Amino acid sequence: MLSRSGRVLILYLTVGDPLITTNLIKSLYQSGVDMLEIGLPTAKPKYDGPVVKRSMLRASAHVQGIEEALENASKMTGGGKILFTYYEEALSYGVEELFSRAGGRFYTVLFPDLLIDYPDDLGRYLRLCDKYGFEPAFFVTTGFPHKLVKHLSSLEPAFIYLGLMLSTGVLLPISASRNIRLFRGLVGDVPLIVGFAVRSPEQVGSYVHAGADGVVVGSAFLRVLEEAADEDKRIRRACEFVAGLKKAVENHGNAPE
Amino acid sequence: MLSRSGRVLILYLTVGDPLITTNLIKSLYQSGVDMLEIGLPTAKPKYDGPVVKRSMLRASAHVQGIEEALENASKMTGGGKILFTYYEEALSYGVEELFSRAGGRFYTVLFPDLLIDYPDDLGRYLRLCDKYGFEPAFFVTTGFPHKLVKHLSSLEPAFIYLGLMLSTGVLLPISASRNIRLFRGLVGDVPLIVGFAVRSPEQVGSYVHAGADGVVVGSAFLRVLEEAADEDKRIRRACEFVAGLKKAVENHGNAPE
Amino acid sequence: MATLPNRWYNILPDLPKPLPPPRDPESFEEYSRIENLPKLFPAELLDQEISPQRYIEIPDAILEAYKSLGRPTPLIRAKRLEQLLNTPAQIFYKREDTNPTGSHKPNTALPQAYYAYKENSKYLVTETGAGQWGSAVALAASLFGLRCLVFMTRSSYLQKPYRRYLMSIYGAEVLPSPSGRTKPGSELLREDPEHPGSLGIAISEAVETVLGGEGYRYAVGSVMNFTLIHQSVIGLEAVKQMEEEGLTPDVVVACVGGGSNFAGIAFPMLGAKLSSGDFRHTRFVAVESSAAPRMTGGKYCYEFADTAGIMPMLKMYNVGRGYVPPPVHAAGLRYHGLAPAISLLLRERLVEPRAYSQEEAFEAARVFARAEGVLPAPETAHAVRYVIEEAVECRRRGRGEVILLCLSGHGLLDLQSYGEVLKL
Amino acid sequence: MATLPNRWYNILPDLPKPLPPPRDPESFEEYSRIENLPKLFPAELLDQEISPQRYIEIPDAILEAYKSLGRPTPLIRAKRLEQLLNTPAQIFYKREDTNPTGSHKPNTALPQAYYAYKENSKYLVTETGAGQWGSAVALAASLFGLRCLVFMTRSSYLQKPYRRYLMSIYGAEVLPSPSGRTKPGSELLREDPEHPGSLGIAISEAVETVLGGEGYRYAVGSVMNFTLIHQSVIGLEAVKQMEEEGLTPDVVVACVGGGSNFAGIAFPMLGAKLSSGDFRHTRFVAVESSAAPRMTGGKYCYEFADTAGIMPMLKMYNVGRGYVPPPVHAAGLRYHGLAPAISLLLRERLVEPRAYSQEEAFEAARVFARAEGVLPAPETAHAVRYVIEEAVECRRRGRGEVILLCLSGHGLLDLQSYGEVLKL
Ligand SMILES: Cc1ncc(COP(=O)(O)O)c(C=O)c1O
Ligand SMILES: Cc1ncc(COP(=O)(O)O)c(C=O)c1O
Repeated sequence: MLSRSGRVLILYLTVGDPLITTNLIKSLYQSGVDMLEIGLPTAKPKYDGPVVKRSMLRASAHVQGIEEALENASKMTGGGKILFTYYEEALSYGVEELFSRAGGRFYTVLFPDLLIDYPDDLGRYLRLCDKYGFEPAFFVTTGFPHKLVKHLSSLEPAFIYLGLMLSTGVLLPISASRNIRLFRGLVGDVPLIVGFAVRSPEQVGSYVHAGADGVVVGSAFLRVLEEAADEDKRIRRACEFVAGLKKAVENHGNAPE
Repeated sequence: MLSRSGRVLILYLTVGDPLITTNLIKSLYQSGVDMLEIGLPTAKPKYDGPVVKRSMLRASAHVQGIEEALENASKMTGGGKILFTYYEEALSYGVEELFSRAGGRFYTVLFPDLLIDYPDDLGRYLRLCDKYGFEPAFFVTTGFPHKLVKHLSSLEPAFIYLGLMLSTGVLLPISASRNIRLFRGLVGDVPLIVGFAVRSPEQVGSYVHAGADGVVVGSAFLRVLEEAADEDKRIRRACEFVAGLKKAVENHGNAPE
Repeated sequence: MATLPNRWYNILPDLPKPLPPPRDPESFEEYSRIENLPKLFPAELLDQEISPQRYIEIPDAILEAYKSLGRPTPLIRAKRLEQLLNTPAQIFYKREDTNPTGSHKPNTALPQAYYAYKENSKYLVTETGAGQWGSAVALAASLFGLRCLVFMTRSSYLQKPYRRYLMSIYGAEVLPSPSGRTKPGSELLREDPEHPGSLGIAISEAVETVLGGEGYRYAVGSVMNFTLIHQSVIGLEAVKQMEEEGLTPDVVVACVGGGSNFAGIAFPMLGAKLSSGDFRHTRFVAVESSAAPRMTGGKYCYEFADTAGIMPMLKMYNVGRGYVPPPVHAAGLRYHGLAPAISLLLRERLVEPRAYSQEEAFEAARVFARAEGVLPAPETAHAVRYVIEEAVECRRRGRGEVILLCLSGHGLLDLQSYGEVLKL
Repeated sequence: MATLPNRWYNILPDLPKPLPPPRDPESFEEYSRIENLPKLFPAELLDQEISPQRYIEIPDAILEAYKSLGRPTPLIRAKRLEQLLNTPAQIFYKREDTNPTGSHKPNTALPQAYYAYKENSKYLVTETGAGQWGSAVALAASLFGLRCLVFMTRSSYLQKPYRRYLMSIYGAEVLPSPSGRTKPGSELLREDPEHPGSLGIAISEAVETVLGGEGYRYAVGSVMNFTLIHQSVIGLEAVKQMEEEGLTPDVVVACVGGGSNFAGIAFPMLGAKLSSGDFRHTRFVAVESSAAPRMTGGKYCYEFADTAGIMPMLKMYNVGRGYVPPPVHAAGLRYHGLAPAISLLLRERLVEPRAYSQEEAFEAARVFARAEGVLPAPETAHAVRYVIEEAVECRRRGRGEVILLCLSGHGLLDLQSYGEVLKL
């Protein structure tokens, strides 16, 4: 579904966030979103910035527990879906339980803290992916050991997701493009998805230019939703926003550096 | 009278010192002393150690003024004579006056402080030597500028007298032989006389071996005189002492270093 | 001959496991410490903080500053110490005390000042306890034409005036903290005009000042990854210098406060050990003060980087940011945590921990000073203690180890402390 | 690259006139100070004192000690100072502060300790005022396994304890002078148990101790020719280092107490100027404290080398050994005379004199510290003052001189003084 040739645009959202409606989802896919990264609300948002935290707070008020959240998520149709949650959350729920409930409903399950806080559970993750029909995918940060990144790439995952910043939505003044170029070199042919604080077509353009096969946009998208007065405007603004990003994803060749 | 080939033994004494008698002088010359360096008593013994100072004190009590001292000195016969006095003393007496009175009575006049405290009077000294028939001779210390030593050597003096130590009679634990070798190299063919705290045949041997053309022995000789109970013993001991030194002067070839 | 490296080394790409990143508390607090980072630090530093680059080019201006302050620093064989201990071990020490403020701190203070200057910042702000870090910042600020503001705990301000004078001479404005300059400071001062202050309060005042005005940048002395990167000049030079000696260290030793001088000397070798065949048998020993036993008595978990809780949390060995260590003289070792990369390597048993008391350390410093001439800083003295014990162990076992010590600073401005502890 | 010279330079053979030798007073006193010399000093030092050798080999053990304490020392271009002064002059400084005691003094303390050790002496004895010299001797003694006894003026002993602590750490026994250890000391103490002491008394006590026992040697910090010889390592290194820069200094500047650091940096070049065509246009500027104006207000005549009158007389510019300078902080410049060789060169106008007040010097030190990072010792600050004035003069005249400064020491242990004078 993901490959080195086809650049993709992925949107992050929290399942249960009342700003996310079925109509919105449909419109998003239609405006060019290739995949949704669907986050489960959590009590411990390790790497989440203020905007995603707000979304999670909103969502928590509307969904009770993982079952309901997964149920809701499976109703989001129209394109690919990635399940996004902290491995710590999965542990407390039951990892295999989560896999079995999510099985068949998502392209993959991405645990941003898996390799950071539970590096020894990599094997278990791979086995469960196999068993429940997920393509494995890995979240890495710019600080990841190169050897490990290469090893992960050799496992032929669906993609490697590079978190460009320290937390979602918080743009730091760092050389993201240089980092993408460097990781591009490390992952070989594995699709490289980048995210955290991606907000503008300019960013998207240079990230794709630097070697990203896809970008994930979360906080900036959620903020568009927050700032719109009603659902109509939300859908319109969101689609405009998505269209701009999509164009940047595709026009990677002449993106400014 | 002095030359590079004939090694000489010179004794220092103070004119007027009651320990010095005509008999003694005669015996000294007979025992091998080549020359006497005859010091005038002074009130300011710049470079003199305790033994020479004592000798001067004894002498001061017996001779009044430079005239009498020179008179006495001229009575010391039997060999070569060097007049030794501070230039400062000469200045207060009258330098030309001194030269004119000493003229014809000494081989040369040696001022140890001339080049140190009155370096600008070198020309005057040379002129007066010329005028009153003295061979010029220079006192230098180990700390003298090499250029100056070479310049002095180029003036073809009777000899250059190297003061090995800081004051007469006080032996310092320094490499006198190495210093002599070095000065030997500087003075070229000018006879090199060394003195200050020379006391033993061993010293004399190594100094001559190192390149000295002659040695001056003062304090050690005076001490021999001081220590003898009466004139007979003084003469005997002094002659023995001199004989030992003389042998060392001549046997320079096999002197220990 | 030893030459100054033209790039720093960053160990992140070579770590055996991913480094847990700095983060906000796992809560729904509105206040984000991560969001504050770009307001506190120059962009280049944040870039370095999480950089995937193994080597980072050192800008020419910093190279020049390094050079003018005495880099490369000498690597000295401690022959007389070896003789004194009658040990078959060969002991080397890398002298980070030769620069004007007498410790390794300028290695990172200089780039921090430089990047602030490049961003047209006007002020460099920091806090300091005994003044070792403050004087390095004051120096660096002065060299790059920045104004400097140092919040110094009031107790040190009054009792240890010498480094304060030095900072003033460098042109820094040194304020006793709590000061009337900031809101938190003013409040505390109102309650108690003689408030002795604390490092936590001083940090709050510094950070508040930076966040509250234009053109301010905050300087941090250790713990952050970029400080470890800057300190790598120590180890990069040492690697070459040991090569020139034709030797590979069997043990590399440094004291750890936040961990920057340890990382500085150890990481270039540890990184090589992790990524190539070099330094395969080299051990790396980090020495802490038993007054702040993070490694030997702490937990490995996320904790705030600073006692004030204004900076992000870091996953590190720590004794809790509220821990108040006994008032030992090695102020630089009284930190509650240990830089994340070192903590990870400690967890992975690639770094060995040791802890010594002040008395053990100061006695060792005396022995070292007598043998080698250099009086180590109280902090450094802890590492010296290990070196001596190891060398004595070598004698006992007849083992000819090569020991490499990071002499992180001298103790010339700590003679008061030495006088007290050694009862001189 | 800079390398350590393997021989010292002795200027005597190159002087333009013979150097008046040390001597006893021109009187019939029985007591001979010349006779005492071999009881006070190791043979090798007396040999060097009046040596006709232009170069004197540095023994390996001393070379090693030099190396281990940081020789060759860095030569630094003071670029930021140049910028600050906006001067076309190029300013270089030779850092003699990088060794563990922070001044040039170990350059001679080490050989003095070494030769004493070679003679199987057991004790090295000296006196000290503020402690700069005492700590160099304590260090050197410690390195060569000698016991060390330092008589420290009681006022400094009490008011400036830090260098005393340092000496103690090095293992030296530091006695407040007047002490009960010697006859002259005991007598003074009986009269006044709080006697503040003086350098003269301390010297008497030190010399008395050396003359009164077996295995004692006296260490002297400056003035004697052998101290100038040992310090020549500074200039010999600097000559090579300037060569590497492709430059010849137009002005060489150093402060003068006894004159050893000035001679150290200047003589190798001055000697070359006198004996060859090199350094033909180089000027040599010696800077004194106006509190002890030997050069600018003294006489050129024989005077005792020491205030106690125990050592021989030297022909030198001096203000009389009884002169009590005002209590300025630059203790090292409060000497009543100036080394004979420098005095002679001053007389011959080959050395230019300058004098500055304490305030002028300290202000200059502040400027220097801000620009270059290194806080000069109060003594050094006097030379720094001249450098700054000269550089400003260069700007005024649009003249691009090359200025070379001997940074004889740092001021880290003089911060109390800086605090007072600069009102920090
Ligand atoms: C001399 C010295 N060594 C070591 C340290 C400890 O810091 P770090 O562990 O960052 O090197 C300090 C901190 O102040 C210090 O001043
Ligand atoms: C730092 C420093 N500079 C200079 C001097 C002056 O001594 P000298 O003229 O012998 O170099 C001293 C003497 O104590 C000193 O400590």
